[in-house]
Amino acid sequence: MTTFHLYSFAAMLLAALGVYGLITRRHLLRKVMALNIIAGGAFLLLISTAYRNQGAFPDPVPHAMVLTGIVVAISATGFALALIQRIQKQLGQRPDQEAGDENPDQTETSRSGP
Amino acid sequence: MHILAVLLCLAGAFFFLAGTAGLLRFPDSPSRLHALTKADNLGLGLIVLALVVTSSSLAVALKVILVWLLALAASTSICFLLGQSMLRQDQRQDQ
Amino acid sequence: MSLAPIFDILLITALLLVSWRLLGNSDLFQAAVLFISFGLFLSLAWVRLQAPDIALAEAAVGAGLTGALLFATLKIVEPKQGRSKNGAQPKSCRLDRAAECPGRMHYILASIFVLGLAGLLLTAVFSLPDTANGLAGLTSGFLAQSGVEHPVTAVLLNFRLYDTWLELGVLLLALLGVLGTRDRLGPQNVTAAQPPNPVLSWLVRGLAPFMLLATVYLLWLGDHAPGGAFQAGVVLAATLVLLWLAGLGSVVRMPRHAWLFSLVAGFSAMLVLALCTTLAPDAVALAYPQSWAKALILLLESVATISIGVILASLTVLVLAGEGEANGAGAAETDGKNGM
Amino acid sequence: MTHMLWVVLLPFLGALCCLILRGRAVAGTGILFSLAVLAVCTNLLPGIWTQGQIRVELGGWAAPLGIGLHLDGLGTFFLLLTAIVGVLVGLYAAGFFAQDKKHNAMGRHFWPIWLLLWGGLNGVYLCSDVFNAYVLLEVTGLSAVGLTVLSKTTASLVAGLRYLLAAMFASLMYLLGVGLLYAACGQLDFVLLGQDMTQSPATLTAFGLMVFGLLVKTALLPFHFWLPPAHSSAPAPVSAILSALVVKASFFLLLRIWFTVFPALTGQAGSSPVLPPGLFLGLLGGLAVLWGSLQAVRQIRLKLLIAYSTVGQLGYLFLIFALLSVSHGAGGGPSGATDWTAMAWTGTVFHVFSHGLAKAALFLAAGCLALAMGTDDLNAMRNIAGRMPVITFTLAMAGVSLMGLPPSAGFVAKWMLLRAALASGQWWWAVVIILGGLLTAAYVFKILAYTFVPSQDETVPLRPVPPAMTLTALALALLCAVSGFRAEEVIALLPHGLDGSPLSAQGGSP
Repeated sequence: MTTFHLYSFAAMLLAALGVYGLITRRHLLRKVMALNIIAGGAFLLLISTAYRNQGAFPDPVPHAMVLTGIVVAISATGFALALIQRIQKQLGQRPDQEAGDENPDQTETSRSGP
Repeated sequence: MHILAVLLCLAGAFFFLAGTAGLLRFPDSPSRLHALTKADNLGLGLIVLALVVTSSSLAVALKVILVWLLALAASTSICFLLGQSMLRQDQRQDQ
Repeated sequence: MSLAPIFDILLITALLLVSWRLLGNSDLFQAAVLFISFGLFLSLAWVRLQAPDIALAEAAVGAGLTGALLFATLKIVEPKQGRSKNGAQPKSCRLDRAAECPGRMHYILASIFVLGLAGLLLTAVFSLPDTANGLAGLTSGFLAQSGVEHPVTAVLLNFRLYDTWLELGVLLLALLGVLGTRDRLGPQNVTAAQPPNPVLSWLVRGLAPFMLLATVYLLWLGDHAPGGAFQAGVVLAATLVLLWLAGLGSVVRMPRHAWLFSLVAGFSAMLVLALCTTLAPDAVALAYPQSWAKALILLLESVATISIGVILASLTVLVLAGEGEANGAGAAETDGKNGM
Repeated sequence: MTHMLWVVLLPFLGALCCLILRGRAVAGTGILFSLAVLAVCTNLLPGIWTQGQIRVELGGWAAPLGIGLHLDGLGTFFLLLTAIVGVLVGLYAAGFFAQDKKHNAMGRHFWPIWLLLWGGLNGVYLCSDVFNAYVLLEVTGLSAVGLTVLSKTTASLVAGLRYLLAAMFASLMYLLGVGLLYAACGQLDFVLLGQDMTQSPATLTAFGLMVFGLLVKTALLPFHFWLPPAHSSAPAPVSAILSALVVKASFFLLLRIWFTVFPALTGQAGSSPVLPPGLFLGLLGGLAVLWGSLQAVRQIRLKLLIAYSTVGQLGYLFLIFALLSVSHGAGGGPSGATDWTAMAWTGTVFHVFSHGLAKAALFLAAGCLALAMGTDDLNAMRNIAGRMPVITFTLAMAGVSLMGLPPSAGFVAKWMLLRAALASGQWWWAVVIILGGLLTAAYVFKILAYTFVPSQDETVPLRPVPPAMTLTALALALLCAVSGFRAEEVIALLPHGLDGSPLSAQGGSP
C-alpha cells in the first residue's frame, strides 16, 4: 500500500460519501457541503496522482488544475449560497408578496401553473 | 539543543491538550473560552520557543516570534469579541 | 520514516469521519463547524502530499471563506434553529417542498448506487500504476523558457494560461450572477450586520498592513516558490472583508468605477494579451514575447491578484450582509402585516 | 485567414464593454458584438472547407504541455448555429428588456452574462483538452444559471438553484473522470488521448464518469429533472438560449469524448465491445423522445410545454450513439457502412441545427404571447390566431419543423435518421422516431388548437408587442423552414470528415 494508493482510496471514498450526502440530504446547505466534499475528493485524487512522481518534485500540472478547481468551487458555492438566501427571503415573504409584488413578473411566469 | 526543543514541544503539546480538554469539559462558554485562549496561547508560545531554539538564522527566529505575537493579538481580541457577544445575548434573554 | 503511514492513516480516518459526521449530523451549525475542520484536514493532506500551493489556498478558501459564507447563510436561513417561540416551525430551506421526505426506499436505492460507485472508483484507482510521470518531465524541461522558476506558476500563467483566463471569467460570472439576483448593482454602501466594535477595529487596523504585506509577499513569492496570484488574492480578499466587518470601509466604499475596473482587471489583462498576440502578424496566440515573459507574468499576476481579491471580497460581503437594507425593510413590512 | 481564438475573444470583449457601459449603449454594444461574432464565424468557413480541420496551439506550447484549439466541420456547424441564434435572440432581447424599468435592470445584467456564456460556448466548440473542457463547462454552467435567475421570481430562483446544483454535480463527476484519466494516461489532449487509449478499469471508469456528467448536463431522460423548471421560468430570450444552445454544448462535448477520446472503448476503432455502451445511450434517448413528448402533451402552460418538448427532442440526438455502435459489427464492406454512418451523422447534426432554430423561435414567440397577454397559460390563448397572426404563424412554422413535416429542416433531420436506422438494420429506432414525431404533432396541434378556439370575451386587452420581438421570432422560424427547402446546400456545408471515420481522430496534431 503506497502513499499514493492510500490517499487516492481516501479520495474515492470521500467522493462517494459526498454523492451519498447529495442524494439523501434534503437541506440545501448540506447539499452544498456535500458538493464541496465531492470536490475535495476529486482534488485529493489529482494531488495524490501528482505525488506519484518520485522525482525531485511532484507533477505541477494537477496542482494547477486543483488551484483552478478551488476557484471554481468557491465561485459556485458563493453563488449557490446567495441564491439560497434570496429564496429564503422570498419564501419568507410569500403570503404578502404573492398578492402585490409579483404582478409585474407575470410576463415571465404565470402563477396559474399545473 | 535538540533535547530542549523536544521538551518544549512536549510541554506546548500538553498545554494544547489541556486547553482542548477544558473546551470539551467545562460547563459554560466563558470558562471554555478561558481554557482555550489561555492554555493555547501558552502552548503556542512554548512551541514557538522550541522553533526559535532550533532555527537556523535570526531572521527565521524573528519571523516565528512575529507569528506568535500576531496570534496573541488575534486570539485576545477574538476572545473579547466572543465574550461581548455572549454578554449581549445573556442580556437579551433576561429581558 | 515509519511514522508516516500512521500519520497518513490517522489523517485519512479524520477526513472520512469528519465528512461522514458533517453529512449525517442533524445540527447544521455543527455541520458548518465540521466543514471548516474538513477544510483544515484537507490542507494538512495537501502539505503531506507536497502541495504547499494548494494548502495555502485551501486553508484560506476551503476553511476560511467557505466557512464564513456558510455561517452567514445559516444565520439567515435558519435564524433560530430549533427554538421558535411563536409556534411557526423554522422553515428549512428545501429544494422541492412539495415532495415528501425521502422514504426508506430512497435511502436503499441511494446506498446501492453509491456503493456501486465506490466499488467502481476503488477498482479504478487500484488499477493505476504506482509511479508515473504525467507531464512533470515536460514541465521541468520547459521551465527555463517559461519566465518563472516555480513550476506551478509556470503551468498556471504560461503553459495553461487559457485555463487561468477562463477561471477568472468563472469568478467574475459568479459575482455577476449574485448581483443579478440582488436589487443593487454592487456592494456599495452595504452595511455590516453588526455595528463596528472598537476592539475589532483596533485589531483590524493593526492587522491590515501586515495582511497587505503578506499579499505582496505571496505574489512575489509565486515567481520561484509556492504562492502566487490566487493565494495573494485570497489574502487580499480576507483583508477587505475584515476591514468591512470592522466598519473601516473596503469594497463597500470604493467608487463604482474603481470597483468595476478592479473587478474586470485580471480578466481584461489576459484578454488584452490575447488580443495583442492574435492581432500581431507573427505572434502566437497567448504566447509571451520571449524576453518579456517574466515581466508580463508578474504584471498579469498583480492585476489578477487585485481582481481576485476584490471579486471574492465583494462576493463574501454580499453574502455576509444577506440582503442588506432591503432585507431589513422587507422583514419589517412582513412583521407589520402579520401583526395586523 | 481569421484566427480561431477570435470567436472566444470577441464575445468576452463585448461582455466587458457591456459591463462597463451603462444605459442604452449596453444593448447596442451587445448587438454590435453579436454581429461581429457572426461575421468571424462565417469567415472561418472557407478555411474549414479547404482544410477539413484547423488546429492551433495556444501560447506556442505543443499539445501535451499546452492547450490546443481544434476546429473541424462539426464544430463549425455548432459555432454557426450559436451565432445565428445569438444574433437574433440579441435583437429580440433589445426589445424585450426595453419594456419597462424592471426589465431594464434585468437587461443590464443580461448582456454581460450572455456574452460571457457565448464565449464559453464557442470555447467548447474549439476545445481539445479534457481539463479545459471542465473549465468551459463551468463557465457555461454558471452563466446559464446566472441568466436563469435574472427575473428573480421565486420559481426561477428555485429552478436556478436546482440547475446550479445539478450542473455542479455533473461537472464534478466529469472532473473526477478527468482525474482518473490523467492518472492513467498522463495527458489531457483529446486527440493524443484518443491515440493511445487502452482499456483498463481506470479508463473505463473515467469514461463512465465523464459521460455521466455530460449526460446530466445534456438532460438525458433520468437526469432531465432540472431542465423543465429552469427553461420555463427564465425570461423568454434566456429560455431560447438555454434550450437552443446551452444543452447542445454539453452534447457536443459528449460527441468529442465518445468518438475522439475513447474510440477504443466505444467500438469505433476496430475492437467492438461485447455490449456496446452506445446501445444503452440510444435506449435512454428513445425513452426520452417518448416520455418527454408525452409530458409535453400533458402541460397546460406554454413555456413548460416547450421545455418538456426540449427533453423529448434531445432524445433524438442520442440515437446516433446506438446507430453507430453497431457499425463495425454489421459493416462488412466499408462502402455500405459508410453510407448510413454519414446519414446518421448528417441527421444528428441537422437535428441539432433545426431544433436549435425551431426551439428558439418557439420560446421567443411564447415570450411575445406572455408579454401581450400577461400569462402563458394555454387557456388564455383563445382566438389568439385572429389577434396575433404573425406569432401564430411563427408557432406553426416552428412546430412543423419540430414534427418533421416535409418542407422544414426538421424533416431532413428525421428523414436522415430514419434512413440510417433502416439501412443499418435497426428498424426499432425507426419506430421510435415515428412515434416521437406523432407525439410531437400532438402537442404542436394542441398549441395551435388553443389559438384558434373562439373566445367568449373579446374584451381582454392585449399589450402591444414591439415589432423587433415578433419579427426575430418569425425570422428564426423562417430560417428553419428555408434551410429545409435548401437541404442540399446545408448538407454540403456539413464537415468533410463525416465519411464514417471517427471525427478528427486522425491528423491535426503536430
